[in-house]
Amino acid sequence: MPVIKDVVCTLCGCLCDDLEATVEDNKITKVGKACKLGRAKTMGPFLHERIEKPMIRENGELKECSYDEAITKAAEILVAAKRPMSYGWCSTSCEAIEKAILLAEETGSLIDSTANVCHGPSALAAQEKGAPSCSLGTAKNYADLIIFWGCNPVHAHPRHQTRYSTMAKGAFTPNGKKDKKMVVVDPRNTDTAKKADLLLQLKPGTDYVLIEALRAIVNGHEDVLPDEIAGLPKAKVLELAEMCKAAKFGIIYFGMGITQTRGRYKSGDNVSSLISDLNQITKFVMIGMRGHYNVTGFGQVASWETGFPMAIDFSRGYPYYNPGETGTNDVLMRREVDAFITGAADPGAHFPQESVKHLFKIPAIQIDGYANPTTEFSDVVIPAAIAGVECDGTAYRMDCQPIRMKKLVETTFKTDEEILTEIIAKVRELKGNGAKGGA
Amino acid sequence: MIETILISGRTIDQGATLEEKTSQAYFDAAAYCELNEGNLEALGVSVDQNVKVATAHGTVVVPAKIDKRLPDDIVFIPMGPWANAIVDPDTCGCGMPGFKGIPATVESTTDPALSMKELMATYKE
Amino acid sequence: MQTVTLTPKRSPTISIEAENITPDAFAGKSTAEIGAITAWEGNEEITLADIFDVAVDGSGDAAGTKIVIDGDVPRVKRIGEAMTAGEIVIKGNVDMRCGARMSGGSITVEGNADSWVGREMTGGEILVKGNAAYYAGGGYRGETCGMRGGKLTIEGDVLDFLGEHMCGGEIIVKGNARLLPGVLNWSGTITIEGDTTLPGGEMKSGTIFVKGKVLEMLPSYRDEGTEEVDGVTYRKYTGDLSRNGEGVLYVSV
Amino acid sequence: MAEMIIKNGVVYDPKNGIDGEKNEICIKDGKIVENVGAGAKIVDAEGCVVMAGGVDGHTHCAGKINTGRIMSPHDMRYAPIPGLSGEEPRTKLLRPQVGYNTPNTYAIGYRYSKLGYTSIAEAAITPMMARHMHEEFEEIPILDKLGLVLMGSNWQVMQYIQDKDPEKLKAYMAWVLLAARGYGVKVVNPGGGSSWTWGKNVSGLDDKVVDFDVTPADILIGLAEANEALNLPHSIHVHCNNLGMPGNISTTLDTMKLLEKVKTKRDRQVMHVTHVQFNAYTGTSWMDFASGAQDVAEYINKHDHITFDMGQLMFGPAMTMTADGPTEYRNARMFDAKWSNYDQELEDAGGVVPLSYTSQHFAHATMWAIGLELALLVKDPWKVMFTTDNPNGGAFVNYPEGQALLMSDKKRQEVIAGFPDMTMDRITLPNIDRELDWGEIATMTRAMSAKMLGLEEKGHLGVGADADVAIYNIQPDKVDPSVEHEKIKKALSFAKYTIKSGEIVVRDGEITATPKGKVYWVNAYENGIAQGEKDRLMTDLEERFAKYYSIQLSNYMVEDAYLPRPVEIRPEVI
Repeated sequence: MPVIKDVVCTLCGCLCDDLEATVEDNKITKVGKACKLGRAKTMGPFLHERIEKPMIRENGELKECSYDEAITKAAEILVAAKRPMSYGWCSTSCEAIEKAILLAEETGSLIDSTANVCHGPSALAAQEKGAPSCSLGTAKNYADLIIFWGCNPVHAHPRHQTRYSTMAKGAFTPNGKKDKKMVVVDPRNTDTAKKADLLLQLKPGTDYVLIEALRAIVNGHEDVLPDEIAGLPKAKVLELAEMCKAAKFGIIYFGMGITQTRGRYKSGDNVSSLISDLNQITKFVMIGMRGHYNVTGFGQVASWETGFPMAIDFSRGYPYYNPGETGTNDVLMRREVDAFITGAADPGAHFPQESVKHLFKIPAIQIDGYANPTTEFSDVVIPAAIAGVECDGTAYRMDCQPIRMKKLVETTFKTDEEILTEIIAKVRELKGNGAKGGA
Repeated sequence: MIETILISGRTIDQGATLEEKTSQAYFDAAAYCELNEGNLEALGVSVDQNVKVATAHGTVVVPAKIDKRLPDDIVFIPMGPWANAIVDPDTCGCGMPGFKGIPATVESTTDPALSMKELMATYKE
Repeated sequence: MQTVTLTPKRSPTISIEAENITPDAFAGKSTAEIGAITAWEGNEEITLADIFDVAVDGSGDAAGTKIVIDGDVPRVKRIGEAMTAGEIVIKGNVDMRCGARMSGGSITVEGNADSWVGREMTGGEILVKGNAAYYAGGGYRGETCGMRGGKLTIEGDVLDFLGEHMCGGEIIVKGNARLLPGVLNWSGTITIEGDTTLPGGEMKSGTIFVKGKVLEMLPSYRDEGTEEVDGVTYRKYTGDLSRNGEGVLYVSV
Repeated sequence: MAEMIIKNGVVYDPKNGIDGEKNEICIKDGKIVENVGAGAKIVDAEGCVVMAGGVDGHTHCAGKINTGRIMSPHDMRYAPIPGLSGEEPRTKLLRPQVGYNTPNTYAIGYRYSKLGYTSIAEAAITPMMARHMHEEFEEIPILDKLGLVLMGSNWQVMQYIQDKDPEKLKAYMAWVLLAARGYGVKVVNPGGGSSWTWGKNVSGLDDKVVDFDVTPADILIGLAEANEALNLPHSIHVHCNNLGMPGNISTTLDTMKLLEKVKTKRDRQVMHVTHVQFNAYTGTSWMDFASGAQDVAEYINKHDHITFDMGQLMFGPAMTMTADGPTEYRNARMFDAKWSNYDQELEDAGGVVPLSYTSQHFAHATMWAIGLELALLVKDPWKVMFTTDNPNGGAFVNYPEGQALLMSDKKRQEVIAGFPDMTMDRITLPNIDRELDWGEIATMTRAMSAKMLGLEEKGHLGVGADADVAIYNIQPDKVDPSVEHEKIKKALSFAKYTIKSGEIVVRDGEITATPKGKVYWVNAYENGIAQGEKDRLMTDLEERFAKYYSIQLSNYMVEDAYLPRPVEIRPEVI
């Protein structure tokens, strides 16, 4: 039975590349080494209902059609729009992302990634302060203090601790967990916190305050701190600061507890400064726990193509960027968007109600392998191959490490890249290449 | 009724059912609200009975679950359509809506929880 | 003296970018010339005449030009951008980035201003009679400095990040300021007459006066006792010590 | 492919001994040929200077620059040089362009082409990140590209040097170039990258590297000797220890002296020392810091085993990016600036920090002078490459400014006149009146850089060379660069024509075509390493990957898909 080794898992930002997939009769029947998420993702195409055929909504009902018809309809919608928005592109290959950006450019669209509802604020933080980081292998080999701040890897990144962090054995941590201390900062006593040496259960939304206190301690101003900080006794904050100072190599893994809470990116931005301050004493770095396996890739591709990692507005022919003004939910909430295309993402499930209401009102195009809440409001639905299972391509791990995804089985579905390429060709045909948006 | 803070976030079951959002498995994984024992008792609600969670931005009905380790002032709903029915859409000038730390109330209800498709249908205006 | 009156003809849903609505661009121009000035509605280039009735009275240079927007323009962005002189009066609400990078002249918004009013302004004066949203007097992404000079007054309330990265100038808010006013400040003065939350986060230097209440105080400021400024007694704090800052935060007692 | 003939231009082709002659250049199938038929397309270069396409042998253009982009959205709108910076909307031909120090990939391709440059070398990529570099390469239009691979803090490199196992070192270096599809060996702050993972550094050539029983000197000699044993086209390319620190000149000179004993069979240097401006400081602190350019130049004038590039500083904002992690942290703390860091497992470190240089700061003014002093005091232009260490010392779109400075003492004096007094006793530039001529400029910007890299088909206009040509709208017999330096700068900023592989890509300073360029890489592994050595290496690699790397060995090598237009160079086995 053919077993494909070193398969790249395409679920979360860990991008584990050691899976073993058993392929029988062009189907994956077994996945070795994967976590529950990775197994569900890799075997998903053979277990769950797929969108089998392209569809166009007529009189409220989705009706099957050909790829050509759906692609033509999609192009017509985009060309007719004054304020089109392209969203998602994080559970797909960098090669597809490049095409999505080109399509946005040619249609004078906004384009944004799922970072809009995930780690977008982490990019804003990097713009404020930089991103003092390292590769996951460096963390595995060196880190003796691991802080999970506002993230819950037991649930969201199940193999993170064994492959890269708490339990991983590295060059200078040969005994794994025994050589490391682990801290969790979270308002909830999460499953990840069960094994922590220290849990700081702070008051929701006070991350910024706690970081301020830690920085004040590191910079020698412990005396000004009040007795209670972020709902925690001062002693507990001092304990964490002492652990940081005593570490030889510390790392803060941060999640949406930092990015989605009060102050948004100002917390991540201040974590970056805390890291810089701690490096006066010892070595410290940080890594954002990215959710979608290639959301990092979107940020990378978009940055080299447009200068900006997300929330890019091509309406005037050159990219403009300003989350808060050009992010997906910003413009949806203002009901500016008059056409929507999404791929490899599910805004129907993951956007707030106000945004989804607007998506029901405007023509929407979905490119995906599976039906989901987004299908409910989409007017054109185009089935796609699953990247990393049915087609190959590049993805970037949460630490910006590029890895090439494998094609494991044959498929008759078009890939995201092919679909986008065909929409671009159709858009050009419709416009006679008289591009909108300054061109 | 209790006054509380809502946090939404990932869970492993929610993550493992992303590819089958039309299924019962996804509903089971994403449509519930976790409270601690004391809060469940205060509401007179047992596990799997429905609660109505309301914020300034909407209400949603989901079954109750127990998480003994939750603090008194926090409830949790997995990220997904049910949580997002009531999260704070304001992007605070940064692009990011408020998915965590939203003031909410929870009360017992006999109303049914909506399926994914039923919930989405309520957004058609 | 030239007065240009722009009366909105419709209420667009898509924000119009109209950075050319400035005394500098209008000075000495006729009704037809001003009407022909371009703006952008999404990805379509339009003219000011598409959205406004334009009336011109008299003629003048930039300093001698007054623009009156006679109505609500909550979906017109960038009005008064980079203006150097003259006057703009908006008799209603205005969209984002009003008065961004302005260096001279004045803007009066009789209604509310959306986010980034006075972004990176270096001179001149902006008065918002209603509320302002996020980042009033703030900066652009990645830039070290936000507002560098001039005066921004908001008679109502403001949302988060007032005067972010401020490097100079003066901001007065007569109502409340929500979260983190004066965050990452380098210089300049902010006065908040109402209440606020976590003022002066990571302030390097600069001055913030809070005449109302501080609803939540950062843990990293040093209490320096009371001090009287202009006849008002304040509790004086210095910081932000998280970054060894030397800013001063006065909170009314 | 159509034939082309460039007529009436004044040709500067230093490699072929042509110094301002009216020659015709014939092109066929992307190459320079002896002659072409009567139907050849005529490019009239009347009143113009004709040179080979520029070759930038040290620029940060793919990989780490993306971190710089993510840190600086404000850079995208920055437009101090109209036509070569800032926001430009898409056209039917061109993708949108943004940026100044960290422009998007399209802007990099278009703007280098406008300057008449046709080939660029990415100066620093870790093997593990090479896939990223190649992804960006593919999106940089027009130009030919190559990447230099970081090896100076690599665990296996240091282990094999420590073990005194030069054969395994050779095998590993050749394998790394294969794995990364890289072109040459880059050494940054040897040993310092590995030390920096613990927050430490090395202080000089004889300091022990943390965790290894080797010194920076051992690393340099080990890599240089293996580099020559592999007969690689390029020498080792070295960023010395102690960059940016007053008094670092002694380390720099010692590094040069150390390499005297390394021999090469090739007609080139045994070490290229990069951005020497940052490494030529005397003094003991910033108080008594001064230019050490004279001492460096004196040494280089007497020795032939070294080439170097300037690392010229340009006033205004810059974005520094280097594998020298400790230097970047120091910069960030000194200037309260943003700081990005990256420690790459087993391979190297790195950082990105935005800085701004001003002529009103004596240290910056001195640094500006040092770069020029170095280029002017070293007599042989074949030892000097023009660079700004883009964008560390300044954005590449400032090259014409720098080149005009080299050609005009008057222009230099105009700048120096505005310097603070504290600068004047630290520099010698005011007393240097040398002005480079067109031939010398052509050498430093293309002929020398191609030779230094070992790119035989680049940097000249002889038969067999790639048909990469730059034609500048300036009449050398009518314009005195010394006086009319503004004309020089303008002409060099917007080529009259740039021809890439025989195709006109720039005309009158505007892009006219956007072909895709090639990527050069060196395969010294397949034929160059004996099977026994390959087996020995593979045993090590399997163990390293199993224990210490975070990706699988099989997923490490850059796949063919990332080099759609590769040029594979196999060095002769010696």
